[in-house]
Amino acid sequence: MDGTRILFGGFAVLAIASAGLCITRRNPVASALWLVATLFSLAALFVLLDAQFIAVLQVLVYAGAIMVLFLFVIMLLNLGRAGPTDLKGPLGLGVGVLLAGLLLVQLLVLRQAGPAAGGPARATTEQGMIPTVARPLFTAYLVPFEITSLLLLAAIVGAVVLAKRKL
Amino acid sequence: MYSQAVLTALLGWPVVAAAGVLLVPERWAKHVALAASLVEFVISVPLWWTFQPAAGMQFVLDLPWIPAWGIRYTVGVDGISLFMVLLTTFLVPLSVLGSYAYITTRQRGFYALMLVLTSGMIGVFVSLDLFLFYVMWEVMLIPMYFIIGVWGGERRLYAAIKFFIYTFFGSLLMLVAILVLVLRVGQQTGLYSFSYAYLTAHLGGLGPAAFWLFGAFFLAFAIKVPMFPFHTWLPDAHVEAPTAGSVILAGVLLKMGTYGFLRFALPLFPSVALHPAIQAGIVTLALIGIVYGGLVAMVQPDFKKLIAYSSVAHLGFVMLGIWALTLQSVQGALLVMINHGISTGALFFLAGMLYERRHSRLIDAFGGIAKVVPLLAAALTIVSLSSIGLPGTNGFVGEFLVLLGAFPTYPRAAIVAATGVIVAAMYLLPALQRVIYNPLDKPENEQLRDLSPREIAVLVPLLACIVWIGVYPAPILRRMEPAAKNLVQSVRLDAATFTATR
Amino acid sequence: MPLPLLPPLTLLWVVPALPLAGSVVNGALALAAPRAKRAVSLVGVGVLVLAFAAAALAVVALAQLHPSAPLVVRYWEWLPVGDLQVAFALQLDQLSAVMILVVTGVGALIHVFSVGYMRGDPGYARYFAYLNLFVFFMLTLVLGASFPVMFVGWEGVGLCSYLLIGFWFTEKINADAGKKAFVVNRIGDFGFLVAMLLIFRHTGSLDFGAVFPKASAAFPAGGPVVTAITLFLFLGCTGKSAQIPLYTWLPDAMQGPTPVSALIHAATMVTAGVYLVARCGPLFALSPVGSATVAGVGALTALFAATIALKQWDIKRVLAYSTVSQLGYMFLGVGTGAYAAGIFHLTTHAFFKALLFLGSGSVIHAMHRAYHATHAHEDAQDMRNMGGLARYMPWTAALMWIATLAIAGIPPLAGFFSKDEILGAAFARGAVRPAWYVFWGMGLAAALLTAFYMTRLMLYTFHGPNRTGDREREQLHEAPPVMTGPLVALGVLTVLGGALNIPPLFGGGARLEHWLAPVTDVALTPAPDASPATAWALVASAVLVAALGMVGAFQLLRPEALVPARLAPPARGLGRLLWKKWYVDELYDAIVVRPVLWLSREVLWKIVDKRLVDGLLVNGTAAASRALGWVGSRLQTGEVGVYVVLFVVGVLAVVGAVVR
Amino acid sequence: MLLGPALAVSAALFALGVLGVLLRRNAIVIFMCVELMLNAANLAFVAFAQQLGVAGQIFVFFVMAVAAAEAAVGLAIILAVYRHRHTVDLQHINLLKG
Repeated sequence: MDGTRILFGGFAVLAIASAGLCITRRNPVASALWLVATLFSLAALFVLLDAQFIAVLQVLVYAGAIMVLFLFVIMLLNLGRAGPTDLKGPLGLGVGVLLAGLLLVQLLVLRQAGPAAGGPARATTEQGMIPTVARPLFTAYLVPFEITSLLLLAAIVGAVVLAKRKL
Repeated sequence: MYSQAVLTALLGWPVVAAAGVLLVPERWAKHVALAASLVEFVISVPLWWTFQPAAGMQFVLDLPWIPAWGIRYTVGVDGISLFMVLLTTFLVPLSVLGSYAYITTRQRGFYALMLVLTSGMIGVFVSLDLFLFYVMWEVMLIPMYFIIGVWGGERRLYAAIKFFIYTFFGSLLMLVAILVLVLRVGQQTGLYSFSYAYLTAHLGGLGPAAFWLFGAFFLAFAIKVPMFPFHTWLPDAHVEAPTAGSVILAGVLLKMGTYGFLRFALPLFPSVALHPAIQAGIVTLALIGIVYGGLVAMVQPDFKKLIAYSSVAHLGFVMLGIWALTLQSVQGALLVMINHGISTGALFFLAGMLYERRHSRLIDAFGGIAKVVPLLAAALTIVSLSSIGLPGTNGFVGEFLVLLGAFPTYPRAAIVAATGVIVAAMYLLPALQRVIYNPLDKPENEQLRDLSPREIAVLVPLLACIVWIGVYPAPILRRMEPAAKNLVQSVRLDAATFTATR
Repeated sequence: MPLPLLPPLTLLWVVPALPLAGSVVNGALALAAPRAKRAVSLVGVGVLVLAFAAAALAVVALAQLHPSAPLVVRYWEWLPVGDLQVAFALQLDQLSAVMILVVTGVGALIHVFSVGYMRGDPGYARYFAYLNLFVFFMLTLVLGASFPVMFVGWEGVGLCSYLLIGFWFTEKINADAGKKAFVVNRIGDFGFLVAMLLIFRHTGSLDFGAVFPKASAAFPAGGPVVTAITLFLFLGCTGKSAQIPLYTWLPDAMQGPTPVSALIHAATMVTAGVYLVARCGPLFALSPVGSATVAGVGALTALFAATIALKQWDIKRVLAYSTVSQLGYMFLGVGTGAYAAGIFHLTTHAFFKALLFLGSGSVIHAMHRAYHATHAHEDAQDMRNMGGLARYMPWTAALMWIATLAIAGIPPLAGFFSKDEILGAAFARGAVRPAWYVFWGMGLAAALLTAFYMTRLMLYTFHGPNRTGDREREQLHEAPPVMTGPLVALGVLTVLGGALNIPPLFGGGARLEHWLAPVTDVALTPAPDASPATAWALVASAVLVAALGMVGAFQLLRPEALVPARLAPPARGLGRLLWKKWYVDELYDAIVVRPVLWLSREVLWKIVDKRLVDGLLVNGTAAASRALGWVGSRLQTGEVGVYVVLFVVGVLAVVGAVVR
Repeated sequence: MLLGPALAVSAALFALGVLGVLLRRNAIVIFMCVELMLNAANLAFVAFAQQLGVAGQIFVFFVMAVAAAEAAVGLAIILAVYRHRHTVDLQHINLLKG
């Protein structure tokens, strides 16, 4: 059991580190790549939490599609160069860190108050497999599933309309 | 059948007529409106004979309106509201006739609004269901806003908005109070009903909340009366309103505040109303109103503002009469409400006529016109004397009864109020002198034309009432006596029982 | 039980109704056909003569019955409200009988005089309408059977005096004088009103027939309530009958036409106060403090007004202050409980004061015509422009001399008897209450001054060199018969007036006193009549004082030293103080009028109304809500960053709340 | 059971995401930080899904869909703004000033 814990710890540190770097890099492309790294480590964490299908999805959809889109837009607007730091100066930094720290403390406190962590672990292995996720998706949550498709359609049309030079 | 339908007819007919006026070509609007308002008056006149004084609430019509919430369409008239209805139907035709020359633009709109205003006003006086009362209270507000706002003087928008928001603010609090009242009574008795009779029958259980509810009702009505601190909207509204607007505003709208106190505030919260602190407070405000209104009226350069402040003084008498709660004082209060409607209405008509001739409301713009326009000067003198309360005119009878009735309950207050008699002479006589006497030194005043037949037709009914009520008020007093006696006894009785239980 | 009413008494309403009808007709004529002078004078005077006849008939009928209780005739319910049942009812008893005779009699004579005096005036019809209306209200006042009906008359006469004083309203002074009269009267009426409230509160009724019998039961003698009532009633009297402190309006009232001054400000309206005190005898009897105040103020006013009259140059102002002074005597009389003496003086005063005023009217009329003829702009009423008029106006001069002798108190004329009775009563009362000795002293001093200033008036006006001016002199001649006729009639009345109530001292039957007995028998029983010796001494002192005053005037004054008004040097020292009426008007102006005006304009209107209530509360709340809106808009800086910060702060707050 | 540490990581990532949004002025980077916060939330979902049933994972699935839609539209907006204002620095884009 402690094997997974060690692995989990490693990937967790990796995720946090790359997230930290992602927000501090001046060059947007670097930030994007570090974000991708964070996504991959998260995917690993998903696997450790028996959510294999979600992990795969994460890699495919998030890292693959969305990040590519980001990079594509960055390239399109040729923002590749490391522009002047767009941090907001000492005051902004101070306020930001203060607020983020406060939020972190609150969430950690919230974690203690969460439901009893103990709970019996469900049958672990096949829990994240595709059928166990797919069955409720197409039965109980069929309606949201269809709505999501509509949402994506709207987003596509929206993006095209907004981005097109002249209609 | 007449007794069932008359009140609803009085309510419905003006609205129908208003629609009719809108369809008529502009030139005919005023004549149709006059005819419609005369029909309204003709409908209301039989009320005078068929009204049995001792029979309490009459001409009652009670239909379910929104049963789910216990709201019914109940209308009825008793000794108190009968004269308010008659005053309304009496003043509206006169004000329509009076604004023939005054209103030149968008006449259809003006006369339609006047008719809608009529039904709103009559609605307030006849409704015996708190919800219906509130609706009518708001219905009456909107046409008045437009009348001041569209056809008014220079600062009409400011005056109209101020009038609307001031009254609306008060009435919203009243709505809240009505709802809380209905809910509280509903909780205790199981039946949620807005009916006035039901609510007055199941009082007592309100406990300390009664103070706040009374406070809300008080604020809404005090703004309307207007009582001292809440009166500043009145001079602006009067100065900017067209003649007809001022006449209706002073003649009828101000009476809704005092009528509200008599019909709703006192009977619904007797123990609070007669609480020594509340009594002292209201009587003091009334006294301030009388003396303050008079003194400030004395120094007004604008004739209409002077009349507006004099209204504050007159209605201070009414409030003193109501809160003294003796038979003479309540009847006196009711009589002052009627007399104020007539004499101040006449004053505003005359102010309007002066304005039509010289396009100025300033008292100093005139002087010595008695030589040029003797008829107008004579009418202005008689109406001013009635407003001062000269014995033999209607003004005196009302105020005399109020003082006579208020003396046993508040001796000192009655004496201070009696000084109002002096202050009245001090503000109206100098103004009268500056307008009609004094040297005729301004060339424009030389060729003023005297009263036209139409203007005489407007003034004669009012002058007749001034003399008639002054000399022989017995028929009016007889008709309102049972209702007043019932009100006084029931409020004093309830107050005694509930103060005991609290 | 009121006695069965004989026909003439049920027609009591005819007496006031006639002048009312006359007023309405004349009013209509004024608006419709102001030029119809003949019809107007016919109606105006005719109505008054008929009213006098009706009054006489009623009095004769009353005399036959000689009831102890007044005869009350109720016409219609006026204020039927709960236990307050006031009916419009008239009552006739001995007191009101005397009054209606005086009002209609003297009134008729003055109406005849007015026909001549006002002949040239464009507002002729309007004048007679107002004059008739005045007589109607005066009769209502006198015949009223309850306090409110009397109050109708009370304020009605105030209204008519306002209209008549300001008759020539195109001059601002006249209109101001009218307004001042009405406002001051209104202050008095306030007192009357409050007294009515007190009476109703304690006796539950306002009818004389109900209040007076109940008075002794309802009010403990000398108690605070009855004293308050009497003092408030007296406040009303000071307003109407021009006593200190509310007398200032009467001298200014001289701006009105002279017949008006004669009728209203000498014979009838100003005596309403005396009538009120006489009518409310039972109340005043119960309150020694009240009566003492009435007598005291009366005596003080008598003396005070007499001093001012010494130095007045306007002939009508002298007579005005003389009226105020004589009214002081009447109040001294009724104050001491000698109601009969007070009413007797009222009657005789009506005769000779009306004569004096009408005489001065014909003098002024002549002076006006003279100045008018030569287009001179001189004050026709200033004695300094007159002098030696006896040569041109013998009748007026002779008749005015008769009136002057009467008012000075020279026997056998009317003034002597009435004034002497009042002084006698005051002196007798002195034995019981020493204060009355002081009042008697003041009365005597006032008598001396009266004789002096009246003789001064006669000397300056009718004797010595004529100062009117050469060309005007030819125009000066006697008034037309229509004016001198009433003068003669009043002269006769002044001479014979005394006969009404010759006291037993002179073997007279004191008929007026017996006539008024039923009304006044409840009054204060004055101390037993002094012994004949003191009575003669009193009479002698009164006559001596009168003679002294007249001789003194002859000796001290030199009419020949006078110069016309234009050239007259300004008065100085005490003379100026008296001429300036002890600066009382200026005092009132400074203490009352200006501060009230300042208070209401600057403080109440500008500060309280405009700034505090309107500015702070109303517009203030409006401004506050607008300010709130502005603060909100400042927050929307447009920078996304700021919004995010706010967003996160919000999240923190929510999570914080959840966590805690 | 890895629920405890997973939530800790999720909290850390979320805090970093917020910090990123607060500090950066470049619109796209802010966008990325928002994505980071979404992933932190997904992590929490998955952590709980282990114990409370697979609904959590389904929810993550929907979150991703929405995130994708949101990214697309967001970037389109940024593109449109860029074309107009030639900058993505949020400091200068304050047309909606109050």
